[in-house]
Amino acid sequence: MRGNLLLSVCNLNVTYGSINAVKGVSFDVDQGEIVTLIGANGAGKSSILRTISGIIPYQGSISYKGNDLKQIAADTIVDRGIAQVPEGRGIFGNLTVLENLKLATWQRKDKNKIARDYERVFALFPRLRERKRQLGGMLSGGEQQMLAVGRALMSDAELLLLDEPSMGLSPVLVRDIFLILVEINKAGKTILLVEQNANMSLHIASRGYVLETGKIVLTGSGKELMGNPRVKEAYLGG
Amino acid sequence: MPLLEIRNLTHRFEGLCAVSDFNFTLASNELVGIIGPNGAGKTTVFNLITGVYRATEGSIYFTGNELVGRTPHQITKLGIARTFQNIRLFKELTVLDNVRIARYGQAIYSPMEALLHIGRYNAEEKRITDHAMELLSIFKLDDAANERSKNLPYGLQRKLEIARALATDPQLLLLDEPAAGMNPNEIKQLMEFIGWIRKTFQVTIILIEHQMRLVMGICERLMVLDFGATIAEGLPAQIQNNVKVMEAYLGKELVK
Amino acid sequence: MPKLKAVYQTLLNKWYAVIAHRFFWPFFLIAGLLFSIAASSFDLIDLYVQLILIYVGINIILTISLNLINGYMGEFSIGHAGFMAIGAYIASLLTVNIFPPSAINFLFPVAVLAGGLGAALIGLLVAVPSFKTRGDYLAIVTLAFGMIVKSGIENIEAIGGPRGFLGMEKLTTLPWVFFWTVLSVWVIRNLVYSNFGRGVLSIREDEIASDLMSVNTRQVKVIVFVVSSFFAGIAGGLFAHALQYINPRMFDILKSTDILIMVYLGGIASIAGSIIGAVIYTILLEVLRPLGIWRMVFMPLMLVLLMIYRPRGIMGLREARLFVPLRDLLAVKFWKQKKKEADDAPA
Amino acid sequence: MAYIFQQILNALQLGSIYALIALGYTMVYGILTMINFAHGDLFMVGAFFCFLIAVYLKLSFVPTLLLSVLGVACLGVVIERLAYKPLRNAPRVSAIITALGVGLFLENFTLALSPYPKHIPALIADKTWLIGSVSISSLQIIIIALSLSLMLVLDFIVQRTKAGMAMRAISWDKTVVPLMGVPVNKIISLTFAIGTGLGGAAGMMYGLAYPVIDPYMGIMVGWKAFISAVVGGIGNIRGAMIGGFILGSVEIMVAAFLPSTYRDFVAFTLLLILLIFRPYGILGKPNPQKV
Repeated sequence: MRGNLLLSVCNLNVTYGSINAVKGVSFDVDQGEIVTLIGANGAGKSSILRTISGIIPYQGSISYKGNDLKQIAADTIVDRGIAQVPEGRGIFGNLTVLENLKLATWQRKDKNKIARDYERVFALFPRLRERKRQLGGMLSGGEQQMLAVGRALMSDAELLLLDEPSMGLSPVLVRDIFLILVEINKAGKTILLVEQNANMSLHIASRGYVLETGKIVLTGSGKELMGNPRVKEAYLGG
Repeated sequence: MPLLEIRNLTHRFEGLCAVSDFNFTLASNELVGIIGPNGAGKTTVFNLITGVYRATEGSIYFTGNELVGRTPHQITKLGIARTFQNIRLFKELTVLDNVRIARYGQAIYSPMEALLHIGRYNAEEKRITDHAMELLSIFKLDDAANERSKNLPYGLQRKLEIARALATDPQLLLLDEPAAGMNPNEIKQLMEFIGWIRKTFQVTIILIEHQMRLVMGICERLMVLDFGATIAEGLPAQIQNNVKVMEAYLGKELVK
Repeated sequence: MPKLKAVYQTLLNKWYAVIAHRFFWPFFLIAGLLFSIAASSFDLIDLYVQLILIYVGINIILTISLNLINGYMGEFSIGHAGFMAIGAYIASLLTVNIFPPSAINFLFPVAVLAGGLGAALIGLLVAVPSFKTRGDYLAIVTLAFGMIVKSGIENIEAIGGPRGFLGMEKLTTLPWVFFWTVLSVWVIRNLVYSNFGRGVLSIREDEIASDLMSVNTRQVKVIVFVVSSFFAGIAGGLFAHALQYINPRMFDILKSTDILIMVYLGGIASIAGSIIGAVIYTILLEVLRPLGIWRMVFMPLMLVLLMIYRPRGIMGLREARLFVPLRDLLAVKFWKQKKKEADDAPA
Repeated sequence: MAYIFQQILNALQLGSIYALIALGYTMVYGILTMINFAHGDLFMVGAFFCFLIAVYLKLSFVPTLLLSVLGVACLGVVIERLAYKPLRNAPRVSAIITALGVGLFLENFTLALSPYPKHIPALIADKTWLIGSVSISSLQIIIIALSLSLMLVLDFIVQRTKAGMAMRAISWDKTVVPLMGVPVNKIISLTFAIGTGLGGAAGMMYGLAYPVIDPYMGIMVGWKAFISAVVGGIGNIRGAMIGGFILGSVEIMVAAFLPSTYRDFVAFTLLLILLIFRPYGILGKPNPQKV
């Protein structure tokens, strides 16, 4: 039983110079799902997220809630309801934690709801409240990842794109972040998660796609993929 | 005499202790891993050994020579080479030139001979180029010799970086997270590759990694760093069952 | 159509073969030298054209020497005219006040050389700050250096101060310019294709990695600054004896800007690019002279357009095969041959 | 003693003009890490706008100032859109060379239109007060006060406003900024408008203080202001102010006690020495190289 279609990517192609990074990828995300794209380094995962956020050019079509995103500028895509947590977190090290969060509310006008969202983010990540006057650059890797997720929540998007949230974090922190992602999902956000850490992401995902050298080679529910021998061999360490 | 001996090594950045009281002895032909969570000071140790940073306290002896106070190129010439966590090739230069640059310390001719292309220039250049091509062909990179290194695929760039390090004729090779960005399958291949390098080039290797799978598989001995201090050392099997290490990796609450 | 393509391919291959043998280099040089001697002694070409050719040569020397710092080493020096000024004043002082007038023709190369050496010595001083700073800060050091040289000269009355210095004979002739230009191109090309030259390139790409790969970065920087300022000084000496009058304003920031433009127009890290840049810029300035002041309005516009459509200049980071030593050009081919011979040899 | 006070006042006047131009350099550099070498020439254009407005429209001081600043700001934005924006992802030097080209273009275009130096009419009734034996003119007060207040406003904009926050974010990593919903191009245009507008204001101040203006006046002043920005620590607003005042004081003091031809020589030598000992400027911090 599938829910409402939220995001639909159709026959996506991305090229950098002569390199074809994404070759005819199609997938979709339904409202309320956690969908994961897994694959090795250079498989084209990050490129896909960047096209959705409108920061790199592509061929093919991406539609969100039935509207084509092609002609829409990157900074207004956020307003439509898609927020991205970029690879490497993308924290502004020269802004305070509070400013980092505030920046994400750039397009928003609803003052009361913004105030409530700050509280929600701080409730989710008490560490951020403690450090809200500190510069982003002074945070540890785990705190930065929390801030990056918190920031995406501040833009009040319905769909969160996460680019390798586990990168460079110790196992305990990875587990914390993934638990929080589940919590956020339960609170109503749809999540598209790109990961190398297939173990964790397939665990929480309702569906997954496996990317290899720019193509989708496998798809299925999180459980199915975890049981798939090919996935086991390549991503879960045999 | 040990190949490398580090005594009471301490390094502070603006008051922050990145490495504190680090002691380490390495014999020839060992393969030792340094592991630890992010920000534990592993790369700093490499930077101190290779002279990128100057240690605040302590000393490093390599084949009897004190390294603290020497510049990176002097240390490289003594026989230590390294790779980088995030690949640092000379991107716009050809694969061949990347390797030939690493022979800088081995070439013997004067600036004047270089300016006029006279004297020892020709013979030395031939020697350098032949050596570089030889090395590239061992790594099966010789067909790409004229390619700009930025155009190589990721895996080959990692390989080239190791070839470039070996071109300096090291006795000691420092590998900084060679498995970064690799999937389990590729890591398996990398493990074989490292073993092969060790045999073929007769080098001693120190390896930084936080992929347990890799270090447990090939290292003979492990050091575990956390917050700049050594919290454990020993055989891989011992480390695996060490409570302190579990804590550092998995968090205190989880272990208890 | 395919036939035409095949013909083109054979012609191209022939041309590569010709370049590979390089037997015509000496002919080319001798012919050039003979032509320049003949042109200047028998007035084969117009004096005005001769003067332009002289400027072309001087600008090639300036461009190629600045390219060593800005293109090959990837620094940004904006004080090149300062070195030129030092060479110009030293050489002029020697020919006007020191050397006996009777022997001036023979001693002229010595004067130019002395100017170059003087500039090289100062270049050594500028190399020192480059050990510590990079990028924009080093740019400022060179900028300040250029301004210090200019205002320094303005304050030395003995060499004319702001009024300038004159009395030089017209000793810069076409053959001399040809000689010095060829020498500078040859020497800098040699440097680039040597161990030290590869060190220079690696500093541009990644200085820390370069040091860790055993490159003595300080040594390399000193060589680069000394060689570069040496040739700027040579160009200064030639310039002074072509114009027969110099003043400090000739070597101000606008002159340095001119040289910068030639470097980036032709393309960074390229011998061929430097030559192309200097030739195009110098000749275009002359051709557009009838436009008067509007010439200086159009030239910068063209530069901006070039940068937008070709940010690395005409030949940026590429080299004409002509200037690449055979060993580098054919390294892979030589290697394969050698390997094959080794394989074929009876065990 | 009075002489020294008089010179200090002169130093403040010159220093505040350098500081205003240096602020423009630092703004653009701090946010885009691009050296806008055309900035000195925009300063010159500011002086010429002031001349045009004062002579042909016969406006008084305040409207002249506003119009000149607005005019230069618009020009700055247009230049950014046409010449610099296409090069945002190109090698940094290409942008620098483009800026040099734009500067040359502005100089020579102005020269082509106006071959002779121009004289700016006095827009302010020239009152002079005597305090002891130190004389202060109304113009001096206006220049110093205006510069200081513009600097404070700028500091406020960058540190306290939402747009300033976006500017700082762009300076850290401009690839992530659009993901926050921030329109990067608009913010960059705003940065250019403010930076070049300050240059325009400085041009007008300079033109009032030293009334003969010519198309090449921006070159030397521009480079000097750039050096001030670097001495203060480029990218740092307070540093630019400090650097401007240091350079102004050094120049005035040298001119006061040595033959005036030594001014540039001593000033640059001192700056060079300072840079050798503090390579990243007074308030600048070296970028720690990550290995």
